Amino acid sequence: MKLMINGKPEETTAGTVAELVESYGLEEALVVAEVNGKIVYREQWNGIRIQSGMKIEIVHFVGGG
Amino acid sequence: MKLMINGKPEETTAGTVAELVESYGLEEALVVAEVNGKIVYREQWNGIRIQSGMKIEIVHFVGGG
Amino acid sequence: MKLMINGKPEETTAGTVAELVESYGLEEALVVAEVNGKIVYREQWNGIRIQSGMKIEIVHFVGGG
Amino acid sequence: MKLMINGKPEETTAGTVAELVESYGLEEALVVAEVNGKIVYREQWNGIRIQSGMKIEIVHFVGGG
Amino acid sequence: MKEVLEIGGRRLDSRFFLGTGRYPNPFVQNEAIRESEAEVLTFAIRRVNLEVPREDTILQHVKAEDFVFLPNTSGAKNADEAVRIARLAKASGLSDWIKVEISVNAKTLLHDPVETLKATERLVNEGFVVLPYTSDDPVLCKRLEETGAAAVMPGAAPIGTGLGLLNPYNLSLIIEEACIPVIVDAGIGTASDVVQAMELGADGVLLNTAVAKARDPVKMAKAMKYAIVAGRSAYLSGRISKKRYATASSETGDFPGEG
Amino acid sequence: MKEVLEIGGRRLDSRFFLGTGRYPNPFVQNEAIRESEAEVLTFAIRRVNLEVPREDTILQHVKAEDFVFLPNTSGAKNADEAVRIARLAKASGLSDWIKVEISVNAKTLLHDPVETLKATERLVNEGFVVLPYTSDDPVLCKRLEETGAAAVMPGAAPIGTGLGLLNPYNLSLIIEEACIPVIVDAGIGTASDVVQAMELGADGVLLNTAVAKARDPVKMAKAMKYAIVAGRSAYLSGRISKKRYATASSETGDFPGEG
Amino acid sequence: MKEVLEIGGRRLDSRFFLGTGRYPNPFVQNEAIRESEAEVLTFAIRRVNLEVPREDTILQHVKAEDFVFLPNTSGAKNADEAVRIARLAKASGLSDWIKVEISVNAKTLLHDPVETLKATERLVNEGFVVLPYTSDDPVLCKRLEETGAAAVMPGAAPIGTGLGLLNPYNLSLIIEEACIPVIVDAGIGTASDVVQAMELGADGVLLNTAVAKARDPVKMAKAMKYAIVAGRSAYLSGRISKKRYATASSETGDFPGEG
Amino acid sequence: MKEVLEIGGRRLDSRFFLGTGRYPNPFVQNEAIRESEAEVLTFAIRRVNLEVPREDTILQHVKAEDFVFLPNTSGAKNADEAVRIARLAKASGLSDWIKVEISVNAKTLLHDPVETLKATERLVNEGFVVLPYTSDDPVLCKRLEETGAAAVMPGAAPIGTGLGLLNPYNLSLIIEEACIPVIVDAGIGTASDVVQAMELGADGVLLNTAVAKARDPVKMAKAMKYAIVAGRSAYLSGRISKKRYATASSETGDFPGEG
Repeated sequence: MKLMINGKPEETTAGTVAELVESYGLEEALVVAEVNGKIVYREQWNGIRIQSGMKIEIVHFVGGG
Repeated sequence: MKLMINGKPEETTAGTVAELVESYGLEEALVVAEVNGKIVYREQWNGIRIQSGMKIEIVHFVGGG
Repeated sequence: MKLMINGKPEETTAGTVAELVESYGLEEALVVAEVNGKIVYREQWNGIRIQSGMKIEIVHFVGGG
Repeated sequence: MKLMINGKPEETTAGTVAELVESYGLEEALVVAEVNGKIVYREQWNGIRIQSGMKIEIVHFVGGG
Repeated sequence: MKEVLEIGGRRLDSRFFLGTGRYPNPFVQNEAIRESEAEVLTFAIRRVNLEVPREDTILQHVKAEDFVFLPNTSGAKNADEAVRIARLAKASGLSDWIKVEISVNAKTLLHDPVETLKATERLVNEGFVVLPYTSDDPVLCKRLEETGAAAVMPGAAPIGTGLGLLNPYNLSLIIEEACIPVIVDAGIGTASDVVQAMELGADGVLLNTAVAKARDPVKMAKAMKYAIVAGRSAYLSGRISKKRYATASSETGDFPGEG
Repeated sequence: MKEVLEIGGRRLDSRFFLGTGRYPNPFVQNEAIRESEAEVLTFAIRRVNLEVPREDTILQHVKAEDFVFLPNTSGAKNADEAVRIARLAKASGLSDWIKVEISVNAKTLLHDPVETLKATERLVNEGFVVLPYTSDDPVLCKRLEETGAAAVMPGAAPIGTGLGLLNPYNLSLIIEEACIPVIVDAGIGTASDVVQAMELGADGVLLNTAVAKARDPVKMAKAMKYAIVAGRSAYLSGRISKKRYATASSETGDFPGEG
Repeated sequence: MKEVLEIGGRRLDSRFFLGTGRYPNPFVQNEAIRESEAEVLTFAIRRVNLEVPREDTILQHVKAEDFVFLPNTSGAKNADEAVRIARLAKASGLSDWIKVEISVNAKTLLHDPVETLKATERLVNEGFVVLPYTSDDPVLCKRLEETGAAAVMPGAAPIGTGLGLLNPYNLSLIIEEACIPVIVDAGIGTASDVVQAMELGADGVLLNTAVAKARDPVKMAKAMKYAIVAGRSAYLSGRISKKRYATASSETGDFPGEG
Repeated sequence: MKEVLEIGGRRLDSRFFLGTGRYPNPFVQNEAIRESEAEVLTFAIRRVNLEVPREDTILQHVKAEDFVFLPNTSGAKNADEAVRIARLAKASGLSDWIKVEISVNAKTLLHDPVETLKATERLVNEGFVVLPYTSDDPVLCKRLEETGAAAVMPGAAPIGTGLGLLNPYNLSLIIEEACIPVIVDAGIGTASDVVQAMELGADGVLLNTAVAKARDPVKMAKAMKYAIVAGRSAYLSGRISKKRYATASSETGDFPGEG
């Protein structure tokens, strides 16, 4: 399926947000996910199915002042 | 007739704005008049009749920075 | 005998510098003595006889910046 | 004759300070001369004979702050 | 950098904008104005005192044709009040220039950025030549420019304090980024403040108290006039850069007796 | 405070003392001198270059009768050398004024206080009008005055640095205590420095590099001339005092619509 | 003046807020954080780099339970973007504090006053503890307070410049008028800047580059920690007032040999 | 730059030199000394008051073995008087250190450069460890070093004024050129002044009034102690350079939602 992830076109076979995050090895990282402009919390990740054309953001804390 | 002129209750016998301004001896001064929140230009002064309860402002330039 | 002590005329019956210092109760204080413009050290005090007209200074440390 | 002029060894055939100054074309310039550490005024220039080994300085005003 | 200052289509030969408040008397005021050679004079708008309506008024003493009148909106606490004052000022027929001045703090008379922006926008749309008095916030000054201000007038320091340029850095940023004239307004104390503002590249300086309340207002007006010229000339002359170590100004050539 | 500046019995109408070193060329120098309206010009004394003895000299371009010449002792490392230079300068017949300048540090060209004091004393005794260039040490300036200096010339900053007034406080103490004229000398960078010095009450300013090495020396000479007048006028006018809080410059009377 | 600093209901024992950007490496960063004894750490929110998703992340090195995390909205150009970042930050579960930072000028990174005000208002309504980074405009800071900000964070100078307190006067006005804590944020260069801010009465200082890019970040963190304490203690101790003239510190009593 | 400060062969672990004059009472003085952790304490020498010869004396409260005593020559008007005081001080057996302090102006208490130089030379020859209090004249400081001073102590500002560093530039020149320790002495007002001096590279700071006359001398002693450490650490850490334009402290990577 074709998605936009972090602003770039990507293909994935993941069926849910949880699987998508896992496919990057980020399941234990402190990341936050947004789907189509709406934040989805970790406990929701299993329940949200990936659909073609979704816009997904995966963000985290970085150094900043 | 009772008016509010420059924020104070006043009585006048003037029939028009022109007469009112004249009653203060200001007909040649560089003053600007406002009636009920609307500016009235010098050329309109003759045509505007004073009515009871009108709110009139007569202002001018003063020293300022 | 008449002396100048610390700039003021004084009379004393002390026979030596040691006795003079003692007469002020300063024998154990950290004071320094000068006789006629010359410093006299504590160990010399017993040996220096007071003479009329001597100029004696007795100074100490005070608060300063 | 060998002289030191302005700190450098020079030879000259001039017989007087006046002639020496003239030999540089400086007779009308606003220069000041010193011979062996002593200032010699313009009116003395004719009377002072150049001698071997003399130390002569010829100075003038330059730009300065 | 243009050699000629132009605001609202009007060319100004003097870069000195002078206020008309707080002089000891009209005579001194007129002498100070004359000595200043200012072309732009500021005024406030107030109600006529109807108890003594024909008393001495400021415009009796100032020939309108010699100056550009720049009325201010002082007293306004928000954009609505400022717009109202501006309209009254314009209705006088004397000027369509307006200095937007919306002060909301009694102690500091500092402007409100949001209301100043609103008032500027509305008055520009009504056709005024708008010169907002503003803080020295460079972003806000840019916003005011984008909104259509004819010039921006950042304060050197709060009105009447005489503290001089509190933040020359910010003023220089404003000047660097502006495509409209920058007039440093308020807080000036003395001539060196004016020179400093002009050396930063300001297009002009507006002041009032520093002249009006000086011990000798007329002489101070003269000082300020020359300060404007001195500062502008220095700005245009390209000052020497600052160096940590000395360089002789006298020729270093041949020093007598060294050889 | 006297309105007229007098040094060594000579009344000076301009308070601007200008140096003659480091200009791009004689033409620019003369234009700058003319534009400056300075009356006192400084010079250095150097050996004639005997390889090209008749080359262009500075005095070809300056009419002696229009100015007071103030030769300096630059290059001298101690009082003996300074006295020698002073005598050479005087022997020119051009001037009996001398600027004592004894710099002992190559990096900073700062003066030696002890040698400066000695040289001043000796030259005063020889009848010179002595203007020592000195540090901004108030006690030293007083000593120089007691020694017979005609004026003292404390530095604003090291020569040629353009750093401006490094210690306005000390300069103001010197001015406050002096019974002779105080000319701020050296370290000036731009017009605002000059105004600041004059506002402190200095009797004059001597500068060179700030004009000679500006991008446009002639215009900078003009800037400095006006800066002198602006600063002096401001000093005489009694500036407003600085306040922490604002005071309205516009009349606070009756604001329309409040009633 | 309260002895204890409290923001958003949390008592803070350290008044030093430290940023986490630009350190040479994680080891130095952690040592600097440890040495600083800061309790509040700032962060930015960025996309995970999906090419190297498991690379070293900052939170691996920082124990969440030891600190208050203060994520910022850097990168946002307007209120909408800032709100979005804030929500993402909060969704991490790490913190409901947010530093509103809306920079609109690439050269100066100065904030936009209008958008900052909007974002603050919206985020307060959503229950965030909002600490807006703002200009030193006293009126704007008051507006932010009225809007519900938990603290205001006026800049000393633009981010990363190290210019120190450009306008101590404005900062002191903000502190004087504020009923919420004032944290001086950005532009700090060295320890004396921190002390100066604290002596003005600031409740704390937030800095990043001054430590992270110092030659020795760990030692500079120590310098800053002591600077915070020195400045706070000096503020609480009531410094001597400045006087124009001297007063002897040594007893003036009886000097030997005078009699 | 040596990490350890050594004067007259004595290693000092604290760079804070504290004066003992003007405290409200001996108890507060002792607490302030204790809190300061200073190792060098200054004193003056005065005649015993023979009317009350056994009154409370300062040395009752200070353990000599814990400190280096630095008596001063305050009150001396010339080198002769200073030498006399120095000998009296040394005869106490408490110290062979001496602070040469020759103040000749009642209003400013500024030193006399010529007499200070003379007294230093004579006392060095008599074997004293001489620390002259001096002006910030770099050439004079170098002369004092050449004369054998163990350290130079240029003033920040006149004694007791609290004006802080009037001329940081001159102090930095002195530090740059000195081969002996430079202790900034006098005129300090608050902690930020101390930090500024240490950041310039001063080896230590001597102050008295700023602590003794603060509202809370003990807390101010603490502030100063931390200021010394903060300033020294910052100096050693290599501060960031100042830049005109901003640099983001937050990572500039990939901002959410931009793609």
